[in-house]
Amino acid sequence: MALLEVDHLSVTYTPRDQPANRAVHDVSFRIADGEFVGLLGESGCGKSTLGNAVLRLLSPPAHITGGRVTFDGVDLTEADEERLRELRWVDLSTVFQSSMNSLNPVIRVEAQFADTFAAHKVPGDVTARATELLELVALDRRVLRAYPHELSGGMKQRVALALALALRPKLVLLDEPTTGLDVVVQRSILTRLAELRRELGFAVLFVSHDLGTVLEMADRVMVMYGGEIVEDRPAGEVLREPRHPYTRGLLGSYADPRLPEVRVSYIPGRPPDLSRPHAGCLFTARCPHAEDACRTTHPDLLPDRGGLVRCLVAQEDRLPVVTLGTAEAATALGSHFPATAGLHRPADPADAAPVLTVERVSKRYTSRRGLRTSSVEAVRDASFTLRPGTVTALVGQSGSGKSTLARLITGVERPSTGEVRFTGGDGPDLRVDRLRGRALRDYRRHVQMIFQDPFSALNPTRTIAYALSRPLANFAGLGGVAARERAAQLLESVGLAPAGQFLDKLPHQLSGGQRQRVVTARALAPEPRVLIADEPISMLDVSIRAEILELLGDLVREHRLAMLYITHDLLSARLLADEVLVLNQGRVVESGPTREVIGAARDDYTRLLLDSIPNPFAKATGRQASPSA
Amino acid sequence: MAYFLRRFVFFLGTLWAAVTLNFLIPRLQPGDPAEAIVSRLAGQSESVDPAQVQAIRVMLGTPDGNLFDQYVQYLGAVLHGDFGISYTYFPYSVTHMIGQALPWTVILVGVTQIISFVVGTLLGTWAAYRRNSRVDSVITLGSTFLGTLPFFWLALLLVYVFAITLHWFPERGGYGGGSSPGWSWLFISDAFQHSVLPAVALLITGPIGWIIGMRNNMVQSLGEDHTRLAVARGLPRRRIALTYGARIAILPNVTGFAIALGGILGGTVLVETVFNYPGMGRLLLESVSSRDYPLMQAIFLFTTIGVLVANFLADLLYGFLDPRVRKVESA
Amino acid sequence: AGCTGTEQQSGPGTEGRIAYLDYGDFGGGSNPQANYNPYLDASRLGATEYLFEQLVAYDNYGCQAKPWLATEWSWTDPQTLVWKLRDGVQWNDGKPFTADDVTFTYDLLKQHKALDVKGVWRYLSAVESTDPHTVTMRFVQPGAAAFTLFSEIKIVPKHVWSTVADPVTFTNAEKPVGTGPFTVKAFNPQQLTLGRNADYWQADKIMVDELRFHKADGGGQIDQLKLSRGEYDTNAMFVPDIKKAYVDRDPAHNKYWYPSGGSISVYMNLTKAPFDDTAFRKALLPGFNRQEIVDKAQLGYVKPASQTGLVVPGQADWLPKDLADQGVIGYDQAKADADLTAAGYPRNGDGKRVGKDGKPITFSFRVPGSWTDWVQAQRIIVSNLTALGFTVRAETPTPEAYENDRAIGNYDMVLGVHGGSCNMFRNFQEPLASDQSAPIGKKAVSNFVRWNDPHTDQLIDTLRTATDDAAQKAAVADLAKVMVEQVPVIPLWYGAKWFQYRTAKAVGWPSEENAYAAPSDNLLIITNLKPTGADAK
Amino acid sequence: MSTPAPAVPAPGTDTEGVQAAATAVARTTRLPGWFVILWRNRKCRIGLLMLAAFVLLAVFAPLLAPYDPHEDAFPTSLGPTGSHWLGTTAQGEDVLSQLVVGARTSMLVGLAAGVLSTLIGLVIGLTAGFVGGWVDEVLSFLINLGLVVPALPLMVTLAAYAPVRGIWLIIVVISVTGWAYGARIKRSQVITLRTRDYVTAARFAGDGTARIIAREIVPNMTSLIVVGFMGAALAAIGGEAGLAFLGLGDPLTVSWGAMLNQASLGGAMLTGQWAWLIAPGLALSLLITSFTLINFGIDALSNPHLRED
Ligand SMILES: Nc1ncnc2c1ncn2[C@@H]1O[C@H](COP(=O)(O)OP(=O)(O)OP(=O)(O)O)[C@@H](O)[C@H]1O
Ligand SMILES: Nc1ncnc2c1ncn2[C@@H]1O[C@H](COP(=O)(O)OP(=O)(O)OP(=O)(O)O)[C@@H](O)[C@H]1O
Ligand SMILES: [Mg+2]
Ligand SMILES: [Mg+2]
Repeated sequence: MALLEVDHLSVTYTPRDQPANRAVHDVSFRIADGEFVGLLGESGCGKSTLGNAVLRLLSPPAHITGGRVTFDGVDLTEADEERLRELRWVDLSTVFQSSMNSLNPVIRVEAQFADTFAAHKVPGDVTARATELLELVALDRRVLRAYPHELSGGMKQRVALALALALRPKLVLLDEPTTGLDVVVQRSILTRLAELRRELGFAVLFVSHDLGTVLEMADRVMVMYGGEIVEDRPAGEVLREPRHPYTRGLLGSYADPRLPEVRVSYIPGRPPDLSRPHAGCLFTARCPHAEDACRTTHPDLLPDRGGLVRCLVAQEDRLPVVTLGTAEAATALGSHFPATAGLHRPADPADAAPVLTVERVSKRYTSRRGLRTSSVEAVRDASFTLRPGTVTALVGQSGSGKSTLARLITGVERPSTGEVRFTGGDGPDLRVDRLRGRALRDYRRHVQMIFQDPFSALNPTRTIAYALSRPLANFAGLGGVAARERAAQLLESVGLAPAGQFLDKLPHQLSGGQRQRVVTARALAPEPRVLIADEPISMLDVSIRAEILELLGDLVREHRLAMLYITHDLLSARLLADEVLVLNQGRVVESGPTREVIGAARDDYTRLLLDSIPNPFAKATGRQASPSA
Repeated sequence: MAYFLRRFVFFLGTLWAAVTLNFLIPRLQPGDPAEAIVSRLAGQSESVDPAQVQAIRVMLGTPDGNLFDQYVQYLGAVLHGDFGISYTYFPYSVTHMIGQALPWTVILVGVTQIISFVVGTLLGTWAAYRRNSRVDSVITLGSTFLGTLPFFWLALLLVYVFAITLHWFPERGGYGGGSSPGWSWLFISDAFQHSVLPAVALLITGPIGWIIGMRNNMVQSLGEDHTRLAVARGLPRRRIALTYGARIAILPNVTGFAIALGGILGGTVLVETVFNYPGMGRLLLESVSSRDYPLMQAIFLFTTIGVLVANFLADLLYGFLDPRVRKVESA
Repeated sequence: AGCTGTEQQSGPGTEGRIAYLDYGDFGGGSNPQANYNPYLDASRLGATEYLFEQLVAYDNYGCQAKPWLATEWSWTDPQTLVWKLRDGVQWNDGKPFTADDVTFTYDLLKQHKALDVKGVWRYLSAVESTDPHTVTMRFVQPGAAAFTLFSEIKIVPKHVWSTVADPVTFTNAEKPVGTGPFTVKAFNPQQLTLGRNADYWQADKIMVDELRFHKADGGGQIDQLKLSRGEYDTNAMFVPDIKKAYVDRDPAHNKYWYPSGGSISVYMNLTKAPFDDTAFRKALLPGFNRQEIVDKAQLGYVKPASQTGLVVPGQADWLPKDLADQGVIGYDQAKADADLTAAGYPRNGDGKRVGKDGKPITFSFRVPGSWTDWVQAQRIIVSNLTALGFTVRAETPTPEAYENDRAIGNYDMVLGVHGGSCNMFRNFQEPLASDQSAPIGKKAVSNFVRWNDPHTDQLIDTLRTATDDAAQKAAVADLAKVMVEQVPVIPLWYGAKWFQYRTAKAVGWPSEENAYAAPSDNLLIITNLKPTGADAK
Repeated sequence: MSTPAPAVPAPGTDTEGVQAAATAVARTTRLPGWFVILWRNRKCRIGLLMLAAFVLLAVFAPLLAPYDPHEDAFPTSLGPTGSHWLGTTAQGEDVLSQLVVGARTSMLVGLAAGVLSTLIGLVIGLTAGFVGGWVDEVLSFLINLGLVVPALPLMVTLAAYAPVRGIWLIIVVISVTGWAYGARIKRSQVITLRTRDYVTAARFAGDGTARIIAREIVPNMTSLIVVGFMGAALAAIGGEAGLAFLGLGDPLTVSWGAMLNQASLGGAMLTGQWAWLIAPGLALSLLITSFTLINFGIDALSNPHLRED
């Protein structure tokens, strides 16, 4: 008997004002003791919903409309609250996708550990155990004394992760636990996770958009599309020969950023609208191999070459064969899809005059508790410029001060020392660090920001249409129907279609990736001169990532936008950015053209970053990833 | 340290402004103390003897100088803690009168406020935790219904039923006519019996605000992600309700409570009037209606200081309870 | 209240006396403090009425002076009065009461203006004792008019008060020494207990061992309930529907008597048109439905007032001879209507009454908003006036604002109280004497209507100086005529003196049938009370 | 490189049907969204109906009242009878008529003063908390002053000097003396809200402070505001009665508070006229209870998560 057995599970959202949405449909799978299962899928395809259903944490209007979840012999769909409570965390723990918000804001981190131990009557010294757990996720023990709001996004995620492992559960459900983490930390954590898993033998269901990591870590990979599992097979097999066209599309969107030539493709089209009945295969509309039968017959998930696949064409073995595991894999795979994101570059942007100059900026946070004060130097003496038509990537460890820098540039906070000058306006240069009131507002007509945490960047009481209409009304003078149409266009452009379906939704009715795209759309609405994008694609699947990157790239080139692109994802930096800045502990340790920095890093820290990038293809083919091309 | 200094200066500024208002407002009221006293003595259907007004004016000592001189004098006196002699209780000093009334109010109102707050918060928590259940309805509706019964009406009913009809409790006053105030056991038990009905009246009407406030805030905080994670972590229901829901929801109520506590120095006019309770509220009402400036001013000063200090503490406490508002300063 | 632990059985007291009687409020504000200084009217406790005595005890109903500490008195001339003091009176500390105490008392008031609440030194020039039982008072002017004032000054013991540093702030809280029938037995702010003074000079008349006064509650409702349940032997408060609420509960014992107090009158601002026109005012007289006010607004407790300013029937023998219905004017709207038209104030086409200038007459009518019975009366008055074609704005300011505006003459029409006392001079001087008036904008002492008439002033002066009865009666009758003919104010009803009593324990309370004293004449009443059943013997 | 949306259906083509269904019920019924949300909650619905009944009662009071409330030609102190369902007062007025007409005043005072003081408190509290800096210092100073200013004599003074007395004066007096508490509470709440990302985001969207407060912050504080409003309304209705008690009211208008006051002054308890005594108190309680019932629906307004059950 497997540890977790999910049988024909269906989950439907039945909101009052919108049509019912079959977010999870007839899903069946099993996870054995100690197994590491990856779950891939398009943003909004139902991964988090599935996870919540397994944990019995669905809240209205979501309902399990069919099927069963059996964990360790206990039927979770039937179990009463008390039974569940005993199981939870001891046997079954999780990291939410919104893990940045999942810590109690008014109690210290340590107390949240203490809570957990106490709830399950775990004896022993809380501090010692918590410290140990934090070390596991590469956090200093000082974090124990901190309140959640004093931590950076990535730090909060790590705390959540540490918390999930606190009771050594049998199954951990990780819903994008590392979106906010840089590759180095991510890697060390995942390595540690793997070690622990070997030691303790717990099973993991790992939801992530980080294809590289999933493929490298997972024993088995499940791919979801439109609320269904479309493919389920061992990771190695997936790499060698993905059988579902959607899986192939996903793999085509991935590449190793260290390679000299990086090309990715994406799957054009939009996911199916699950509120409507569909005949046939859900992927048909976007499938390059679709046949007539696909349009009428709904395929079943059937055994196929050592795994399971839900594709008529594959099941009848009419799929073209591709050989994976080579550097050309992406190209090969991508060739089946019409759109490829090659991201060409204009000649040389370096000579354009900067629109924004950051000069010797430092930022120190002082927090007071009673009479004691403590301070953190989040940014130290950073200098750089942003130029029109150029993307500058800002990479660096979690907590290295990236978001802080973004806040300084946009005037949300003021630097302790140093200057930020905006020279892109029509008038004279602006000292951003001195702006207030009206001037600041005018400045933001030109400078927009995509927030790191899409869960807190959208007002829970306001519809998407409202969020998008504000910049349109304020900066473009659009109102009423015109604004709504433009908002719909913006949503379409970030891959949220049909837009009408999203406009009247509230943030909590969206998946993480969907929210992230709304936040992006909002930042693009005023057609800014400078765009600060703080991890804008961390919650998106690779395909949509590629698409959004292309959108951003086009904007930069065509509208001569200057962009500061904050990311942990070096692949996207490689694809999008002209220059790279590497931040370490608040200091810019390396900067230069993307190719140079990634190709020939001088700084130790940069090299460490590059070394940490997973290369599943290499594993599949037995080749070692090469740090340099 | 600079922060505290600033707050303190701010506190003093407010205090000064309040003290000034306390001086001005009574004097802006029409009517003069001597006339007020005489017409109170004469009652409604008798004419007033001007000679009596004259004599009382002499007795109280007409305030000398113009308003400004009086103000300067008043400030000086306040600084020295000298509040003068009460007009209504001549020749007893204001300090004496307040000293007598204050303990009654502080004990009765203080205790019931604290109980109301605790009970209200707990019930509100419970109602929110069982949102939309029968418990919720019973608590919320029941408390509203009881809590919004007009106070003096409710108090009269209580007196009628429990004191006049059933004779379970004395009908009014802080203690019996036959006992002599002091620290004797007899007196304390007597005082306790006398406080039961006013306390019950206060407790019936007291918790509603806290209940509704708590419930609403907590329903909100229970909807947040961290509560969901707490559920996932298998924390006991009670623990979630308390540390996750209530701990956050209680924050706005804390301010309210501090202010309410600060306000008790001024007493509750209605309770004390209906129950003839010998506290500050009744004294205040009396001083206002008889233009007893010295007494009025002193009571206001006490109330002002009470509220301001409570406010100040609430600020500090809030910062302690809600780490999110702790000021983060750029250095 | 069965919780005080010190309660005595309500059985008979010693020697056939009543063990105790429960009285109502005892003054001193809501949180009374021990204060037995008889001159601090504002803050003293009710006990002082029973602790100290005066030369004469006035029956304020029949306006009779009863010998008390003085046995007789005589005017040797209009400016000299000689008192004979009672023999055998003792202070309750055993010291004898002498003429020295009397002169000391009056001198005390002379020295301390703050204590002279009756203003007796406006009239007095000296008080001397010629022997231990004789006191002579000299006046700066004929003193008869002030008799009620100076004869009722509480006499205090010289041997105690002469040692007091500041009599103005002296509370006399420890064992107050007086000549009265009772002494302070116990006090706390809730209850004041007086014990019988066994050595009282007429101790044989005091048939009560103990008086217990109970602090009243703020609203009065609880006291009303307690009264209706028979928990007070006497009280003096307003009770709505007294018959149903009190008398009917125990018709054999529960009684009330509400003698009339001062007149409550319409005050018109006589400096303004049309109120400055006598014909106008006179025409108004039958326009008010006094009976309805009495029935509705005053619950029938009082009587319609006589236009003379005198209280009838109590003061009926002061009335001028040829007066119909003792000067009480009935409601006759038609007559008022006709009279007004005749006086030059016809109605216009809309039925509005117009002034001499041809414009409709509009004015405001104010009463203090918190005096609910007056507000009720206001409603009736306004409807009476509206029926006559006037446009009247009913306004209800706060009592303070009302008093202030009235004093400075900033009003059109208001209600006011005057008269009703045993001092005829004061009854007329206060509302009508020109020396009590002031120009508009200045505070008038008590002549708020600003009646300024030499003839009236002269009559009032006669009243002040006349020591013989006939001259006084003549002056009062003339003043009553002024009231009827020139209508300076329009009395509507008499204020009531509330008085409830119970005959379960004691009998001999003043009443309509046995009106030997007004309800407030404490000394007269306490010496008249007998245990119930004692009559029968 | 092609445009990234080859397969994107334009809004309104093949998704027409979905669109129609997806638009909120609110949109098709043309009712404001908040109302629909409130209406869905059963308890809230009952509360809304009760409130509506009270409002109708108030609006049509002159038509519904059997007699003129001041008509005092009836026998005094009657118990409930056929022609006077709730009896008569000590002055011989019909209690039922007073109750019906009194609904007007009490509702007006409660709602108007509640709204006014909530509004003042909201504007000042939110501005102080949100804007911070010296604005906060100044406004906090005002708030603190408002908290400590002695309300009772201020009322006396205001009432005494007001050129016109009447219901609006009472409303103003109650609002002016009662806003500070709410302001204080709202200020501290907004301090925790103002640092949320979505507020910063709204700034980026170019919204001004006023709009951010009104549209981003206020919706998240609905329950706090509603509770504040309920408290203020309750205090206002009680305050009106209290003012009548102190002689500062307008004795010429009929209100529940004044009725209560008169009933207790008029010895309703003494003469056993329970109907006179209980009716206004009960009516008052029911009015406020209707607010509480509505409050059950308010939760869903400020917390969308709760809209679904
Ligand atoms: N409000 C604050 N008070 C105190 N310290 C803060 C505050 N905000 C950020 N910090 C600290 O500043 C440092 C940099 O934080 P920042 O959010 O800029 O990191 P980051 O590079 O964006 O990290 P991540 O990739 O995890 O989002 C961290 O150590 C963090 O703890
Ligand atoms: N409360 C809700 N009401 C209605 N629809 C909802 C609600 N919550 C989520 N959905 C919809 O359900 C679908 C699945 O959401 P889910 O959060 O499971 O996606 P996901 O696969 O986790 O996506 P992501 O990778 O972006 O987080 C989405 O289309 C989303 O819009
Ligand atoms: Mg998700
Ligand atoms: Mg960050």
